[in-house]
Amino acid sequence: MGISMNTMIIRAAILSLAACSRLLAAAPPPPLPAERLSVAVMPPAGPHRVYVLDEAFFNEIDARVHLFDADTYRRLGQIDAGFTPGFNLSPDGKTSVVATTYFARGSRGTRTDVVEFTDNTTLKATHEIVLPPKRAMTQPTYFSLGFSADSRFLYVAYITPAASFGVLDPVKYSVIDEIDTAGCVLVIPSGPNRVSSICESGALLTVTLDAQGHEASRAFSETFFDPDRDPVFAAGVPMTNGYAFLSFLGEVHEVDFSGAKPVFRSPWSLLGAADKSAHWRPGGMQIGAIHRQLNRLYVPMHQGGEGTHKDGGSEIWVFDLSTHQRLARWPMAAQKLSGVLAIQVSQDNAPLLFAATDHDLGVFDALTGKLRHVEKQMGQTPWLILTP
Amino acid sequence: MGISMNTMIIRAAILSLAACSRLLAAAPPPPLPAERLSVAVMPPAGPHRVYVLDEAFFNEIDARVHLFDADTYRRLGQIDAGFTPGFNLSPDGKTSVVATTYFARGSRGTRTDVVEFTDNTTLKATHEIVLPPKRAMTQPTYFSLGFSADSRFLYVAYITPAASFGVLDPVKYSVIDEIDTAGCVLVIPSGPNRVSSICESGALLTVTLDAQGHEASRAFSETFFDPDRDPVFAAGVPMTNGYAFLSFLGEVHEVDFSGAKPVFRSPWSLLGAADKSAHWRPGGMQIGAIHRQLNRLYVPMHQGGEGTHKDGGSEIWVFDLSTHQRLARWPMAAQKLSGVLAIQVSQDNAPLLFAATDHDLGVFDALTGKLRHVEKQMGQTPWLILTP
Amino acid sequence: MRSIDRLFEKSSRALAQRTSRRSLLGMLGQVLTGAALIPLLPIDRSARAADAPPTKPKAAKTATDDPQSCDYWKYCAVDGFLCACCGGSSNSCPPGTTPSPITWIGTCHNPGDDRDYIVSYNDCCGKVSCGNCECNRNEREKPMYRPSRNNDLNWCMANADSNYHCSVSVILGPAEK
Amino acid sequence: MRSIDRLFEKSSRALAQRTSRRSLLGMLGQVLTGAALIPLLPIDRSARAADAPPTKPKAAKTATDDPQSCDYWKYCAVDGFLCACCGGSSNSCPPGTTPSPITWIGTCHNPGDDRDYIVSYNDCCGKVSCGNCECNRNEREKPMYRPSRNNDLNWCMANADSNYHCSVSVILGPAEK
Repeated sequence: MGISMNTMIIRAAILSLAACSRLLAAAPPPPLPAERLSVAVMPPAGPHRVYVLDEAFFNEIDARVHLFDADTYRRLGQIDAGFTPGFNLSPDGKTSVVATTYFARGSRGTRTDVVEFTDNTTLKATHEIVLPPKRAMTQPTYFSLGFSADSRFLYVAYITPAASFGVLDPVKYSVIDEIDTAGCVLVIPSGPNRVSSICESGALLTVTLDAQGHEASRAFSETFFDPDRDPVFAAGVPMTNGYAFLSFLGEVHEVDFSGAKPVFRSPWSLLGAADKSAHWRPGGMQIGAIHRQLNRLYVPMHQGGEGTHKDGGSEIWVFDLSTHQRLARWPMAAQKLSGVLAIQVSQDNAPLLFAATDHDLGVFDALTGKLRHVEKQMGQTPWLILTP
Repeated sequence: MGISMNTMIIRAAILSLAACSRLLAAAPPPPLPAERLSVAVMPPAGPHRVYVLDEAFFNEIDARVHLFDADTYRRLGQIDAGFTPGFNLSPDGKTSVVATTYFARGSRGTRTDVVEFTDNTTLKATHEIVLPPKRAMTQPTYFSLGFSADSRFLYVAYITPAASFGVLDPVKYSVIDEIDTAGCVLVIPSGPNRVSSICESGALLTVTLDAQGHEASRAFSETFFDPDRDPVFAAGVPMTNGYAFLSFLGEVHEVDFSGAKPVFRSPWSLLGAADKSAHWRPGGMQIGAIHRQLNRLYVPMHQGGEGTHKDGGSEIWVFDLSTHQRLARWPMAAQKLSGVLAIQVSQDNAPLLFAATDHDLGVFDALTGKLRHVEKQMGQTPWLILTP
Repeated sequence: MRSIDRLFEKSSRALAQRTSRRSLLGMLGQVLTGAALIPLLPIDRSARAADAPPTKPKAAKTATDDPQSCDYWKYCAVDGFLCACCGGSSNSCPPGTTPSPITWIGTCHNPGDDRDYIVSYNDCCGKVSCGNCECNRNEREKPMYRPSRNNDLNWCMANADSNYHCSVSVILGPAEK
Repeated sequence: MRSIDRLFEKSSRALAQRTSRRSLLGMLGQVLTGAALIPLLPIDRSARAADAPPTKPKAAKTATDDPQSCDYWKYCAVDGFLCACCGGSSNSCPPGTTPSPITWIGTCHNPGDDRDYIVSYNDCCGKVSCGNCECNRNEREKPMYRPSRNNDLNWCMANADSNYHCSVSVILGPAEK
């Protein structure tokens, strides 16, 4: 049938020849020219390109990352992500890394944990590193896997439920070592050779690596939050020199990771007295975003009680990180958007704010809160948004 | 952390001991007893159990079969089905077979085509047969794979696009042979050792196998329909001793496969003159169902022109196969159901009619057309319904 | 690690079960009465709902006795698909799936008898997402650094076939008042 | 088989391209004019829609010039996801995917110049379903036993990575009147 099919094509081509020559005589309008089948080329990366991870919870072996251009409102392409993936970008933004798991028979059979590297200029998978079957299978955050500041090492979180992490070589594409974290979880890279993990006690464990990527030393910090009274979301918000950890009750714990040991700034609250009595809280999956140059924090906020920490934000609140003053509240209902589950902001001088709801992606002017665009059905469950 | 977790559980258990003993003294109402975690047992198979294949087109590597009990309106369980699967039941109804494809990296990497056997009394996958990477990747019909009448052989359709089929041994779980079909497609099993395929010309090729499952002889039938003027749907409707093939324009071609050669009854039309001028047509994915004892044919019908043969039925029409009279037409709008894409009927004396729409499954009394139940979100794209 | 988990988990569950059997032997009749009474207390429950403290609007409002509803009291920290909608029940996995030997723990309030219960949430594993009756409740749920109280982790992680299908909630016993 | 397909397919496509280049050289200006005119003919198109034979209600009603719309005239037998909504265009695959070397063929009517065109539908392969802009049109589409006119087959079947991602529609040339 391959033949019959191709006969068709040839016949078509010959007909078109005939048709064209007749038309050359008969004059306008001439037929549309034949087209060439090609593969689209990625446009140059800009500050308004976002990577939206669709965890596809209802078809969980089929997670994917959608690349979206918030200037043209076009989808640029897709990176497949398998089952309960971790996702991150290289410091230079040129490479996407997906940590995921495949089963030889879809949901059954031999399990393969792997980190896959994709060239963001071609969206082709270029390399992979096969892991021991220990990868942390959980909601995606920045801390599922991440590069060292100099891109020399790549770290991936393991939970079996014993907690540890893998040190990978993203140049030789090999596994260097596994380092036990004494029950502390996730990987928070800092500097060229430090990895911190969050402990059940509310402290941080920081492991320092030697030049080969093996453990050189480790140190526990004091506890910087109370996991019983007011736990912080495990998903930290990247800021200059570190991460801000928001608590269920709206306390902001800024941690400076630029030194050998994490330094904890004195916590402050997102909430005034009136906000507290109205039961405002942060909530969602990706619960904050910071524009480093403007030094502004964006948080999806909702009204609710204990147990509502995954509820989407009915409003986005904007704070000045230096003064801790709230600069704005942007209600989502006014924009006909449901609760905001994930939030991100571009780092350029004309910053855009990205807010993912159940399925859609809202694009806002991050300075004014003006809604620019709503991309419908951005994903089945879009739970993590990254920008270069 | 495993420890801390288990400490929890033990503490809980001890507390419950204490609590219970206190309550023994303090009297009613006593606390609810502790529960035991178990695995549910499948109820005995009845005539109203249906197997609904969700092709999951939007997450196509994650197709699955939902087992649904149309008496209790409960889901009974799930059989995973991979990518563009074929699906069928053994003649005794005890075994489900899925023909599917897996890739080592989700959508990439080593391709494995396989037939998986599931015990319908446990819903556990029990065996598999790995195939050459030639499986027909297409919409599911009865003719993607099927057993010989005596269950001695299992046949699976190949398209690469060269057409052939595999002869499998469902007892030894091995591949016996591959048989070229000269461009004719799909597998229509008949008797203990015959397989027919549909040819581009409108004829059937019937291959007869020897006792070992290798080709003994082959014969082409005359053409029984005109693929240019009025093609038949490739999905035949099972009837006593054969299949009824409906054409795009509503002709019914009944083919008797009980003898060595297929016998073609004289075609008849679903449409009267008025129906024709009103452009009524059959359409959908699974375009008919026959109750063998009642000798009744159920067809989803819609109004439309050329190119609408996959449009769902706005009505279900019921025909007497012996008189060719239309017995009833059941409008779906009245039931607030969208176009019917797949249809099936149970074979018992209190028959139920099953009609799948975009996502939902309607359950009707097959004698009166009375709507019994609508199972919402039966699947993402439920395109094939089987009954034992 | 995994074998230890299984050992601990089995023994603790066995303990809980002995408890339940004893109470059952002691007062089967009363348990049945109690159970039979629960459906007869809608006013009682709605009243309690009205009185609910403002910091817990969900807990009371959503408490019901339907195992196929996310509002079922026992599901107060389930984040996933309800096995009761997938061929299982509130405490049994669907046919063909395998329960996770490891688990997370919650405390839920039963408005029927006004008691708090310790429940064990287990995932059922080895088939792709059930996709039916998604339920996302997080009462007393804690982030991943406190795994025994976390429902984001795939608790099928230690199963041979570690794909997540659905979640159950199993009563271990009443919580200390 | 596959290599033969590729050979035939390439040569025929090359032929079509020579054709088009020639006509382009001959009347580039007019082509541009013609193209520019198309958007200025809504009345013309709607009129044609009214005149459409009752057996083809869809063909005219749905014809538009938006490559991200299923109603785009070139998509008259697409059953799948539009690559133009997935990072590609009406005739280019999204970055990182691979076009299928084998194809199915359709004939679509372009209301812009009132011509029928032979188009080649190719699938783009090697990533999971795009899932965006699902389009299901079947004008002149035929069942699987006529594969060269069938859109149910996964035309990525012969690709190394044969997972279906999305579909494109490529003009081969005008059809015989």
